[in-house]
Amino acid sequence: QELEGFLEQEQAKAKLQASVHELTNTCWNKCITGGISTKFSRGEASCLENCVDRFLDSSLFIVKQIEAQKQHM
Amino acid sequence: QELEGFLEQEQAKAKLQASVHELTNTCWNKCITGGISTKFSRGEASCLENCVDRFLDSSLFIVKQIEAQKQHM
Amino acid sequence: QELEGFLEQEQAKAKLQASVHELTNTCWNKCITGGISTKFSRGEASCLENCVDRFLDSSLFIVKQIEAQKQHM
Amino acid sequence: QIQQELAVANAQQLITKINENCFEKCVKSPSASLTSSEEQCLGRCMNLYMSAFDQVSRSYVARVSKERAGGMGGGL
Amino acid sequence: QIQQELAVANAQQLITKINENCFEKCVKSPSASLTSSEEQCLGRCMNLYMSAFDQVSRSYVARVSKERAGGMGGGL
Amino acid sequence: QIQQELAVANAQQLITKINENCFEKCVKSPSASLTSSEEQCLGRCMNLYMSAFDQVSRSYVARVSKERAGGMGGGL
Repeated sequence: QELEGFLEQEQAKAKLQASVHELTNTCWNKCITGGISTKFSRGEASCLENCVDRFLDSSLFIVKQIEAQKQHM
Repeated sequence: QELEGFLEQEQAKAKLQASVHELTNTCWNKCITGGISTKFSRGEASCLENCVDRFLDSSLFIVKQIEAQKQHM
Repeated sequence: QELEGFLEQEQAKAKLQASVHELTNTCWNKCITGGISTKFSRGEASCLENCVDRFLDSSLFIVKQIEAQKQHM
Repeated sequence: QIQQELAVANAQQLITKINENCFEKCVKSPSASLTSSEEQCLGRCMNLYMSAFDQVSRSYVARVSKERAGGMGGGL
Repeated sequence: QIQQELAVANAQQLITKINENCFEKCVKSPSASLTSSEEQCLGRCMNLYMSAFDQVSRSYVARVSKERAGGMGGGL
Repeated sequence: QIQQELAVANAQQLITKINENCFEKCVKSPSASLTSSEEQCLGRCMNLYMSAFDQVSRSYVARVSKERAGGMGGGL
């Protein structure tokens, strides 16, 4: 049973890692639209800082909208 | 055996659902190229209406061309 | 055991095929940026010829950089 | 129970796709919070994506039925 | 039999990729039917995609062999 | 051992993503060999991608913890 718990934890970790890779790709494409310099421009840095939270906000907003629409049906 | 039939059917349904998600994504990217308004423009609506059928026509056309080329070899 | 070797070989073949499909897609998008003519332009043909090798060079370059950075830490 | 799981998976996949495509369209440069115009855009975009999904489902099911009925002799 | 399945899967995957990429290039705005110029474009595009596929296969196999022969000491 | 496999898979996935995105950005038109300016661009791009990856990891882990703590009542 300890093994089971361990395996579940590792699976959760693998899923989290996959999400981070995908989010990094999404946010890179959204925020780094110009050339590659030695460091991020101010706009790029701020975009990257906010990207994950706004992406998740957007997802929660959509879920809430759908739930609100369901109740009005 | 009834169970088997049921499972096969559910699997077919899952595959169909996956195709619909992928086609929606393809047709959204092909047809909705501008900003987001309250409803589709006339051009967007007509593009979406025809998109699935032309995508499948295109696939069939390619298969026929390949078969025709094989016979000429 | 012969069967095992055979299966491993087939698995390796499947993996190679998947890589070729993905690389073709990557190189098509990188090299064929204009319209579709009856044959490749000179630039497109040369881009396609070099695309796989530069993609793999790029991958090796990145791995080497990472290893170099690790040693300096 | 499998049917329910399928329906849930379908709804989750739809929400994932809506978010991917509507975040792309509506949140051009993520800032400290979602602005009200970004939220309005997300609301409209969600409705449009769902109606695109409905249109595609209808077209696809109609086409698959037609092909199965043997009207064209082609295989999808 | 596995070999045959692999070959079939490979051909299907190639057709899927051709259609994805050539539909993108040749059918700019789907209308009531494929126009003849769209079909001509699809035909040309299909041939070009196949030759790109051949080129990539050759380059990739050559490179993998070369790396295996140990010429560079790098691992792909 | 599973943990180590996960770490290796994670590193490989990161390298794959760096190469995809940085090849796209830095090697505009593949020629007979990587030019030195392409290599410089790849080096810079790799560092930037890694720092984007770190930023995203931190933001994501912080957000997931916050949501779990129940601050918002929403489910991700």
